[in-house]
Amino acid sequence: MDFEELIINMGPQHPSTHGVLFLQLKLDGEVVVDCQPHIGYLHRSIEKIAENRTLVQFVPFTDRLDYIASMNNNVGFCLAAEKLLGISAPPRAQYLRVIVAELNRVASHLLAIGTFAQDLGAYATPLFYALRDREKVVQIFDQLCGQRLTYDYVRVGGVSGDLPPGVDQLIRDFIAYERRMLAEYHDLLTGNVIFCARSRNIGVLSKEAAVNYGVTGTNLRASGVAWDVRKDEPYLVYDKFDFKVITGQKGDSWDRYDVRMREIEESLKIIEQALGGLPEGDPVAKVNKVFRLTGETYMRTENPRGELGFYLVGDGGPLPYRLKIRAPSFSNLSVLPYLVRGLNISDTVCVLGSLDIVMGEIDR
Amino acid sequence: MNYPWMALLFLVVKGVCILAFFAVNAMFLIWLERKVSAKIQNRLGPMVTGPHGSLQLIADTVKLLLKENIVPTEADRFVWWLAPFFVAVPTVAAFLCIPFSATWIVSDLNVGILFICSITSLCVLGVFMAGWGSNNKYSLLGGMRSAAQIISYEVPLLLSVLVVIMEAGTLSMQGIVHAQEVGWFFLKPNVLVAFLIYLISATAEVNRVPFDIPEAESELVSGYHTEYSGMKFSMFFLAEYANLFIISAVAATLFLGGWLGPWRPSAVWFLLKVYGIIGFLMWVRWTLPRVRMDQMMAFAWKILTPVSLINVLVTGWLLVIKG
Amino acid sequence: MEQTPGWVTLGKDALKPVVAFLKDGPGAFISLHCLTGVDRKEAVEVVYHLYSFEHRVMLTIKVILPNADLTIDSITPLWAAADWLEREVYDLLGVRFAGHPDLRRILNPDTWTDHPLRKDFKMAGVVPKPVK
Amino acid sequence: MFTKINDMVSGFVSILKGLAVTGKNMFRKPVTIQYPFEKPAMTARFRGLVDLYPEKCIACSQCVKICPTAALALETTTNPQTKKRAAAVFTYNGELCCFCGLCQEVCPTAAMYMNKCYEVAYYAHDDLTKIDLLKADKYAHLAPPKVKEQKT
Repeated sequence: MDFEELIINMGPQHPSTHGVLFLQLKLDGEVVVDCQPHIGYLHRSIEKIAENRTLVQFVPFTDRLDYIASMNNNVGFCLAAEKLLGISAPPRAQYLRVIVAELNRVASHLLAIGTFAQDLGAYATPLFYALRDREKVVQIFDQLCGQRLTYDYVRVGGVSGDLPPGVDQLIRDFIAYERRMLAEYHDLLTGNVIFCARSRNIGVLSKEAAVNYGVTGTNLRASGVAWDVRKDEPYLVYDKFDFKVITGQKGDSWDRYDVRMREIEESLKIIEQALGGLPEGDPVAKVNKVFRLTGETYMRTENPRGELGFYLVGDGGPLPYRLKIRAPSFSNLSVLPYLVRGLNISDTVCVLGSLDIVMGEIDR
Repeated sequence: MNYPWMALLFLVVKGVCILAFFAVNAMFLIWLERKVSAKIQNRLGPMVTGPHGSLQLIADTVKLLLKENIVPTEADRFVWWLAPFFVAVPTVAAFLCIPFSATWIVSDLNVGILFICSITSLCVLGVFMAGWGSNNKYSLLGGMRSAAQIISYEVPLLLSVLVVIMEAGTLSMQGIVHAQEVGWFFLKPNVLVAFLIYLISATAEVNRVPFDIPEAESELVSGYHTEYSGMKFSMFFLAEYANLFIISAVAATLFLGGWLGPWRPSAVWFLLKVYGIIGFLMWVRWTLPRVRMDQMMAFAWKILTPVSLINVLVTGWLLVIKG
Repeated sequence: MEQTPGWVTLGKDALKPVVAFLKDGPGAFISLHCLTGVDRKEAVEVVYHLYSFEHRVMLTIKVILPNADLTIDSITPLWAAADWLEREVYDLLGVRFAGHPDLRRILNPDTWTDHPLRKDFKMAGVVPKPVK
Repeated sequence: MFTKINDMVSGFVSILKGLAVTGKNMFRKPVTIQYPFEKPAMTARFRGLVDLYPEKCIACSQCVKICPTAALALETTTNPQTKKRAAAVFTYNGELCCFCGLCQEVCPTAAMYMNKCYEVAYYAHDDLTKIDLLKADKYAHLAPPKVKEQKT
């Protein structure tokens, strides 16, 4: 008998490739022999665009990198710019940035959990619950900056607007609400026998491999490396808050899910503390300032998906000479072929979902 | 009076009734599923066409009927065209032996339950034909998964049905219902176990979550019916919901006393039980994730089959003791 | 903790042995955090950001490649993370990494011929005027 | 999947727990609305289409300079008597706009603002790419959205 490997083209249009990812799977029966990701379907050359925009003009483009966590991108870019310019935002703006970044982390993790469950075949229900809860965050952002997805809220040297009246109460309500809802997620997914059977011991990423592949963020922590930029290289005012760095034990898909679940709780804690200690002052930054960029800097921040780095080079003019965006999903995705070799199609989808990638950031 | 003529006329009327029920029931179930899922997910569901979207099913049907029938160029035409019929026809045929009430049954075969079990198993042939004929890798994987799944779950399914047959001492559907006049079967512990096994394996048999592996949207796009559109797709769709009705109806008849109830009309009792089971299966569908292929096979062969074998043994032993 | 303010410039032949030492030596720079390139018109800088979890230090290494010879040793054998990052630098800046197992374009289509992040790349379409 | 009896039992219980969660949610109020018939109120800071009070505009072209996507184009005329500049042609390309709100922030006279229109639909491509900001009724055909009252 003659056996032949089956090559299956998963994507760019496929229900569970999280955007326009194209995976070329070589199958032996249903077992993946080789996996070749092809990326670039969403390439907009944002790094080139950055060379033709001033810092203020570029902030809206950072929204379009990791569109699930726009606030974190805003914060990361503005911090990189401020580091290069040697300025810092007023304290109130720093606190507001922490609040919005953590709120967006909660929203992003919720969506990651929802889509992961969807990839495991839980028909849309966890995803809808996640979207329902994320909607509350989105509505807070809508009041805060007037948009629901591409916020453009954080500015170089501050933020675009102060907290409108009533919004701090909305955030407090959300924290209380989300804590109640997390218990439901735990009941629905965390202990569920099918969910565990599908995700435990699937796609185990060892500590060494995770570091070697440049995996960062929740995926790295799930592998057992207690590394969080917020804790270990604090930026903004993260050193003033009390929170834990969550780690997993094995680095399997379930651990990656679990780390996200527990990080939501930590983020809620941070938001609560930041709201409590919000200093007075004017956080709003003028937008029509012209900055001269000289020298170069590298700034990384902890995004929901991993470490987002901006390598900003100036040549004395108002435009960046070069901007490299070190996208966390890019490195996180590059580990996929290593993880899925030997698993079957269902597990491939599970591993991909647990890595939580966003194509807007990978392709840039 | 020409009796053979009358008999033929009756047969035609019954056939038309069954076909009408087949279609209307499937449409109702689709609407119900959409509403149940919406409720569970804190959504509204279909609301626009008719009160609470109750006419949505008609709009959907018209849409499906008017859709273009796209045939993939590389498809195995003959197999591809035949597949939907292989799925739909056995499903309609299975309705023949379902007792809606003491008198409402098209044909009370004396091997009724055997007939239903065997004719619904034919569906797998259609599913595999669809998977093969589409000449699509996703469909092929879906078809192969389906074949493996249905064949393995047939065993615990039949073994759990066997328990009821032993208790009732008959294969006729009406006979089984009458045997429950003294007490519904699921009240007996051994039959309760059989009931659970039946529900699990029947869910697998009709490819519903958590055993919807052949369709597995997040993996195989749509599985075996990826390439189907229009009327052909709707035949798969109708058959899916008709199958759901059949397994629930069989469960209601075998374990929950069929049309038996405290007062008349008995068909209402039957439908109440059936839609209750369907509602429960929908609830399960919108809650649980999907199991993996190998896990599912292991579950069938390592857990369900041994347990149902032991159950059959225990039932036989109990019957011998009772004499 | 402050990240390193400056950088180290290495010759292109020295790069691979030096980073291999940095990785396995007492510095324990086990993480290749970022790998990128900057087009300096007459030359291309390849920039490596190495990180040591043990010492909490980020080290920036630069290798300056003249336009005439844009080749450098690949460090993919040392870090799997370098695989895609080197492909990206090749795709966007045209630097060739000798010894890379699979040096293909990663973001642009395979049929693309130019390297978009080079300063002499001709852009089509709308480019707003920079602020004076 | 199941190795021991107590695994089986706890697995069964976990499934029941999940069913309880979805069952509970079945009786919650839906969070969605029947969109085209029922519309959400826009927040006070909502950034819809770019709009202009022509009488306030001093044609300083700051908005044109700051726009990251070059969606605005302004041609000015100078009044020979008063030496005041005024906008002669002011077009807005709704297709390029990324709704970042920089133009309204940069405007010194608050002439430029973003209205609350979010249902942007045009029959002709040019209608969207060449919106004349100086015309008073430029968005007349778009439904005016509701605006949420700001709590004080």
